[in-house]
Amino acid sequence: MLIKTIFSGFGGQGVIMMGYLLATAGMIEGKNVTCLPSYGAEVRGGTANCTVVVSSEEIASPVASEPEYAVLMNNPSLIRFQNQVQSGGTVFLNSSLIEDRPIRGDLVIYEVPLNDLIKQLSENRGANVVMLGAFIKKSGLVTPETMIRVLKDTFSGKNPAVFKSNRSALMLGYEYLK
Amino acid sequence: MLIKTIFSGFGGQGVIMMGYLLATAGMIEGKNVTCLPSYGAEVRGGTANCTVVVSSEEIASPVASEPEYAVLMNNPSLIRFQNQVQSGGTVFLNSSLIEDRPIRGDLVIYEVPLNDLIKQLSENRGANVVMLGAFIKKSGLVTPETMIRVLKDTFSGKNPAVFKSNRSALMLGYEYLK
Amino acid sequence: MKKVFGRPKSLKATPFHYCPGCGHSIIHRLIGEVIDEMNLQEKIIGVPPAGCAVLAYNYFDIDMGEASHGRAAAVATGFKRVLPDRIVFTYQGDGDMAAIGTAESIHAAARGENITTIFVNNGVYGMTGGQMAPTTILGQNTTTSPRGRKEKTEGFPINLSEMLAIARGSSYIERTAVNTPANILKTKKAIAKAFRLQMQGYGFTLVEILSACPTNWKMDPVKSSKWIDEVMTSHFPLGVLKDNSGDKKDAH
Amino acid sequence: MKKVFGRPKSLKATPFHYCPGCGHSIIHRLIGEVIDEMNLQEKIIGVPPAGCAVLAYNYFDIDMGEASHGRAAAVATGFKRVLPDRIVFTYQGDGDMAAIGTAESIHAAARGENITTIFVNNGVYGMTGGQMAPTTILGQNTTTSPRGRKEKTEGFPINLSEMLAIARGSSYIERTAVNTPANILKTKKAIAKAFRLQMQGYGFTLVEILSACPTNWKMDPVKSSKWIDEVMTSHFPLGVLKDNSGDKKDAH
Amino acid sequence: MPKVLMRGNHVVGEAAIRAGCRYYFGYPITPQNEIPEYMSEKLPEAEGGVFIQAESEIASVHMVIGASMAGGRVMTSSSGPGISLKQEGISFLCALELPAVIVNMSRGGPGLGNIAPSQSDYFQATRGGGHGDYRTIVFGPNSCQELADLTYEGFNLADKYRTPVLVLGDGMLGQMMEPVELPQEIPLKKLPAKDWALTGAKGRASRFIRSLILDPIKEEEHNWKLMRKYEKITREEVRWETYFADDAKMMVIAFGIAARIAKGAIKRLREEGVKVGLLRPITLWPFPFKAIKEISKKVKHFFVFEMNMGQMLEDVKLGLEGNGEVHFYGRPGGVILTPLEIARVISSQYYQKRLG
Amino acid sequence: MPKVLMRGNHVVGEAAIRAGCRYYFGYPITPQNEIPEYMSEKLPEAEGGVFIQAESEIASVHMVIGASMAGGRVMTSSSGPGISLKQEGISFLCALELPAVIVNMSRGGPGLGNIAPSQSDYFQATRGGGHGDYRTIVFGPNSCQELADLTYEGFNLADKYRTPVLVLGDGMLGQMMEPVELPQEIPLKKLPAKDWALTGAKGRASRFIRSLILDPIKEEEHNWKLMRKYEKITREEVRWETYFADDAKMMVIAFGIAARIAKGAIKRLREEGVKVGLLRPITLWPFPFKAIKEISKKVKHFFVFEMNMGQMLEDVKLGLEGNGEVHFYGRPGGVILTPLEIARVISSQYYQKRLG
Amino acid sequence: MPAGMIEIDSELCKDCKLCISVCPHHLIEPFNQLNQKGYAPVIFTESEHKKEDRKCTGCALCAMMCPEIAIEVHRA
Amino acid sequence: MPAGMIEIDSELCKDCKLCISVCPHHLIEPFNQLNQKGYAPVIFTESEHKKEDRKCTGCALCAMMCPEIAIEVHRA
Ligand SMILES: Cc1ncc(C[n+]2csc(CCOP(=O)(O)OP(=O)(O)O)c2C)c(N)n1
Ligand SMILES: Cc1ncc(C[n+]2csc(CCOP(=O)(O)OP(=O)(O)O)c2C)c(N)n1
Ligand code: SF4
Ligand code: SF4
Ligand code: SF4
Ligand code: SF4
Repeated sequence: MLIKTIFSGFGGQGVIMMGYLLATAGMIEGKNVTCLPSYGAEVRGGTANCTVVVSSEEIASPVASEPEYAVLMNNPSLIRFQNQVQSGGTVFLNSSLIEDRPIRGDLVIYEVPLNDLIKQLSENRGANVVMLGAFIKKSGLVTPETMIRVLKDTFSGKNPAVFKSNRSALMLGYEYLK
Repeated sequence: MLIKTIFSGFGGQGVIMMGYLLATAGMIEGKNVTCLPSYGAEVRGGTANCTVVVSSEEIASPVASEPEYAVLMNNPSLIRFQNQVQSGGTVFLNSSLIEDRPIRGDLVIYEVPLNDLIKQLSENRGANVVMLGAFIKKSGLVTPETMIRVLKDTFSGKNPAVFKSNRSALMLGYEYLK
Repeated sequence: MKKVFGRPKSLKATPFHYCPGCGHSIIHRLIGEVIDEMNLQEKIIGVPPAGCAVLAYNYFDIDMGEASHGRAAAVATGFKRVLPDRIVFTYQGDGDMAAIGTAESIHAAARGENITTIFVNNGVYGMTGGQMAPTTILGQNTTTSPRGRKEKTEGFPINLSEMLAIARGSSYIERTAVNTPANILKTKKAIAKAFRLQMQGYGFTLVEILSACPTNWKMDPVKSSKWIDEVMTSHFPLGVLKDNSGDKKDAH
Repeated sequence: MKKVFGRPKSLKATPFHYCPGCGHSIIHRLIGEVIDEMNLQEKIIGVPPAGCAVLAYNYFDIDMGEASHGRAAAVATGFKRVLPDRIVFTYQGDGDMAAIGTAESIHAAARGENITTIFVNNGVYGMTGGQMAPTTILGQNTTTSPRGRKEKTEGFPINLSEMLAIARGSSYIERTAVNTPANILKTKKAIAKAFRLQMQGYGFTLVEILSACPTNWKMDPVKSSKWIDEVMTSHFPLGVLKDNSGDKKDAH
Repeated sequence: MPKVLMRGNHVVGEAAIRAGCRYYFGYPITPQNEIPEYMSEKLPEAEGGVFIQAESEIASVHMVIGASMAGGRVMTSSSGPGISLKQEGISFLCALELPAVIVNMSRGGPGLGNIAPSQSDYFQATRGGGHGDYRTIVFGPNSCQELADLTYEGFNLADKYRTPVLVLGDGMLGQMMEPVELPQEIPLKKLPAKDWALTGAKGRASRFIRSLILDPIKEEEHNWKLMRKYEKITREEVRWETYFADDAKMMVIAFGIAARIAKGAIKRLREEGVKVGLLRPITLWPFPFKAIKEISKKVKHFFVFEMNMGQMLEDVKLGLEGNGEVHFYGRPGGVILTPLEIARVISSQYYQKRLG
Repeated sequence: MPKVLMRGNHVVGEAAIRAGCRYYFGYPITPQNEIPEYMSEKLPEAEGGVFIQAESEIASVHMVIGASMAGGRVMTSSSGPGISLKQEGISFLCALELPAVIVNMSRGGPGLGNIAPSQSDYFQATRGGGHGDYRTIVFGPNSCQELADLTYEGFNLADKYRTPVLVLGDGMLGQMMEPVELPQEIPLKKLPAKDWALTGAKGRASRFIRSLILDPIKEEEHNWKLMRKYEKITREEVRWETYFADDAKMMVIAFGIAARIAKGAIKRLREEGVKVGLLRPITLWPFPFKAIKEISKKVKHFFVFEMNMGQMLEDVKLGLEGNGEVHFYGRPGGVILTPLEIARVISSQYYQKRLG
Repeated sequence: MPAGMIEIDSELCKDCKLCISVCPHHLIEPFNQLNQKGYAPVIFTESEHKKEDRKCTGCALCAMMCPEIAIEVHRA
Repeated sequence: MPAGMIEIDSELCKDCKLCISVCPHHLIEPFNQLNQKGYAPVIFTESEHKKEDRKCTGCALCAMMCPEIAIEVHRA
């Protein structure tokens, strides 16, 4: 098993964090993982993206030329990555920001209206974690329990409330997609 | 035929000029020549020296490890080079400044009291050219005619008088050694 | 109605890649306007730096030759000595100019090299992601002064323009800003003056421009503009630092 | 009778390789005297340059670590940061300090690096055979300004110490000379003061010393000493350029 | 030790600190900025730790020289152009026999190039881009774990041999995150004593460290001394790994990130029965010439894959001494191939040579 | 043209001026100071000539970049440490495809070393000490006459290929005087036009010269373009000479001043009937691999003599591909051997191998 | 005071709001529709107004401040 | 004024004559015998004088000026 996922969006949308959380969860579940954020000039003015590979074996390349999954947070990301996803792959769209839809017919598409969803959260933020919840639900790459543990390790150092709101965000996304 | 000569003395004694003049004369007479001045830190505070090779064939190395001739203008030069001269080689000593004599018995030695000799010149200088005169007389490496031509080419640009006094100096040395 | 403000013709149509509110964009436009107004498009050569403005040749519709990081003044010297009747300018960030390029900057000024430097001081290394610059002020947080710059550990910021003013070969040095319309106008005048003095053979000219980097300052552009007024100018006071041209008033 | 003047014990017995009348020799002795008098031999580290003084470790009986040409201030920074309670000084010529080492010098001062620089200004590149230095004065002949230095072609000389005085991290900068007994005494006091301020943690200190290079000036030593007074000091005026220690008078 | 998910550049920083490195001098350049950033965050928290963002790469490498002479464990890092600027300093480090660790997270070149991963600084690293006869130990890690282990080990080797050690990574290694088991922290007290360091001549004769040796005969002796050291390193410190080498009919030789991608390709190919193996030099200098020679007794077909125009290729050829055929495939400029593409290129060679 | 007796460094300067070089930027360092000194004397007398003693080697090489972009024939020179400092700039010159001539009168190293002649910058010169995949044409002259001819030719090749040309001399060549026939002066008007130069966008579209190519695919294309140029140079510009090669049973391979000394040795040996010959690479890059390969069909015993610890040796081995035995004899650090000593070493090898 | 008007190129605008901060008459406002690059360009509130009703003087302060040269200013 | 005297190490002296130029009593003079290095060291004219006859004050100006540390100064 070797699964590649690409997360992509604007600089501020937290896509690197999504990658980090997924890769950490994979690591905790005993898998091989790599997480490769885009960097440098690539970032400025364009999309930021982050590639996560989760695998039961050694990972040759952290680059996802043909990812199984794409999590796309804005329109430019859709334009850039829709043709790279593997045939039969799955695309998660932030439908609050992305109006277009992939032109290819061979993809599974999940739409997640993040802007609407985060209104249900106390702080009106955490769209990336909501999306991550939706993603792990459908990809099954890691369990929600592991992800909650990762959220706890990552966020409760600062402030337990931050962890809690992230957990709520995760579960919101997890439960949104049926 | 391949003849190596080393000129050595204090910085101000004009040894590089002696080498340059000899090499140029050799060149004019159609021989292969090289002239290698000592340089850089070697010069400061110590002796300056200059190696001339005159040869009928291509010259492999401009360095004179075992010169046939040594023209020594001061005591440190004698100390440094007396053991390098080839067995049977010839040493020209500025006897006005050098009190010691080579300890080796296999060298031909010519003593030239430069300080005394230059008193015979109008300007009291040009000791190096005096020595050069003595040197070409005994080495026979180039003819005095060629050397006079070289002196002319080298010095008359500036001032014809300079050439003339150099010619006198050359001939003084040339005639001093019988 | 008449168009009274638009894109200068010495700028290409390419949109800038700079971040929202970035001072580089404003400064590019000002240089473009001056080139247009002084009719220099066919006789000016620009030397862009390594820094956020590394792609400046994508915007300026003039001849431009890249310098490696910090060496713009040396590259410009090469240009100017071959083409003494062209106008040659460097465009440099504070890291480029006042850190790695310190020696080249100071010696171009000392030589009185007849070139103009546009010195964009935004107090950080923009291109590489907001590290400390030689001009980062005390207390300022950057990615390599995460506890705020302190004199004991990170040392003091450097006022390079003041040093360059001491160099006998520099003829005109002014510090301006592009945070308000009034300052922007002054900046434009200063650039024009520097080019003019170069044409007249005055030697080294420089305009240091305090410029916002909202991204790495982690402030929005409007707040960044205020910060320049309220904080940055007290460390880097605006004004003419040197003027050998005899027309001090003319600057603005 | 009592010996009242002799070789300082922090100098080895090795005779200097410097040319007759060279200022380096005098400056070496003065540093040695100060080390003796302040009892620093066991806690001082020197950084010699590439320059005529490259062999300084043959003379000083203290720990010394070589720097490549121009980088003494950086090397000294490395030393000082590892050994903050030792006294660290660089010994640099004008080419080393003010040409290739400009950036390192300026930034050590800007950082307020707690080191001392002995800056030997002899207006030429001694070691390499008398080429033009950044401090060669206008009109002066050197092997690379054979027609005399002219501002139009070779550019102006540079007053680096004045620039360093602007750096906020420098605490004490004085220019002296070693051409007369009185100036020699002042130089010694200045060196002692710089070391003392370093021990007190004042940051960057520097003594610029006008020093004869009879060989490359093509003057005899006595004439060279006069030339320093008559010509060189009018371009490089002697005196304290900066003193943050609050005891200005104490310098002399 | 539990694993942590860390970015390669951070791994370098953390491994250095655990190895007792307390002095870092550097200058920003992408794609290695996270190293100075990490050090600026962590070093001031470590006992005696000093971080300086120098005014340039040249200043940083010379600060390294000073700190190393003073006896500190010290590091600098950069990429491409910045490493070029350090070449004079590296030549000095070698001549002065000073330990230090230098990291190059290399990028696309020549010139300003780009910030994508590339392997085109191999010549510079292994031949020494500076002047004079010298060598530096060069590690070519291919994972974040190796970045940790080799950086850490680098400090030990540097001290052991009094010579600089270069870690040659690339933009991808520096940026990617992987689970890493961090090495044990060395207490400062346990660091090897340096009886040659310059610390002020207290209770001992004064001493100096210099590389100026005016007399050619003495300079020659110094050079031979260095040479003997390099020969010792060549005998004792060569590292490489093989993968499916036993029955291979064709061997891929690749280092760093390229080797890792090639490994993926080989795994695929093995599944298809293609008998191809991998030799991965871990020390790029000293290069595993002997291992290659050994293999060339059995295998005659070699495939070299580099993310450059063919640099390690020369070492492979030197190792083979004509004893085998080498096919080269290179992608310069920061292009990263996929295991699939590499697999295609290998198998086409494999079948052309009628090995399958 | 009558011959003149000139010092190698002056020969370089004069040949450059005759080749139309009007811009020199440099920084003093022994043993090449006579080059800047000569240029400071002569350039201001030549039409449009500019001499600048820059503040550093780095500034000089970047002034070269500017002047070259502006279309000038331009030169810089230095030695060892100074050449190390120019490596970033040389990488840029290659990436930007700019012509220039760079002279290295090399000295003993590494570090400050000494000012005696040495050949230990061979790797740096031929592999490129800077970052990225690039090559420079490298000449290895062995006499003042060749210094003149190759410096002169260097400007032409630099312009022809838009690439920097390195002249790798040494302290002895720079300092020694020999009779030289100087090349013909090229009138400035006859210099090749440069339709790519940046001169102000008058009467044409504006243009720019840059090496930043962020897209790896485009950077790769640029690299392949450079590679094609390097391959063309490799095909068309290799130069070497042989000496007593026809019936040789053993071939010496040496370059520059070492080759010259070896020649002297060979002459002696030939007189004694020892059948030894010489192959002297004149271009060190491109290296005469083919010539060596050709010779290795007949001769199986090779002797490499370098004034370093064995650098060109690698190229010789690459050329031989195992096809012959190589004996190396090196003297690093600035030691100059005599023809006699070399003759002894060669003949001992010769008889050990039972060739005589 | 001559009447003026501005045109904002919404594809160039990066929503930095510097123009808003300098317009003496507050005639520029944020708007929440994204452009191709993902920014929400600001709008000129008087673009539909009749000439007589405009408060815009064409002073060009906004344009002078705009980093993106997204504003063209027209004046009678 | 206490009587002084100096000793000049003739092997160290490089004949720069700086000491001569500063001695207020002109007690140092050139001499034409070369030392090992080829320099003609200067001499102290009062070295043979009796203590009472010396004009040397031991002021050490000469030594202070001497680059070679060739002069040792003694004072009563
Ligand atoms: C030799 C070298 N060192 C470092 C870099 C990386 N680098 C590129 S731009 C830059 C600094 C940018 O800061 P600044 O000059 O202030 O310009 P800004 O981006 O802020 O406009 C650095 C360090 C480089 N390209 N080359
Ligand atoms: C990188 C480098 N460039 C150049 C040199 C050659 N070099 C040695 S010392 C020196 C300058 C000496 O002049 P200065 O610093 O004024 O000291 P001085 O010899 O006059 O005391 C130069 C250029 C070098 N050693 N290294
Ligand atoms: S990082 Fe800063 S300087 Fe660079 S484009 Fe963005 S705002 Fe401008
Ligand atoms: S060359 Fe000048 S600085 Fe150097 S030792 Fe001689 S006099 Fe002193
Ligand atoms: S001590 Fe004073 S008086 Fe005596 S010789 Fe020296 S300078 Fe003259
Ligand atoms: S000052 Fe010293 S070196 Fe100079 S002449 Fe006097 S004793 Fe000799």
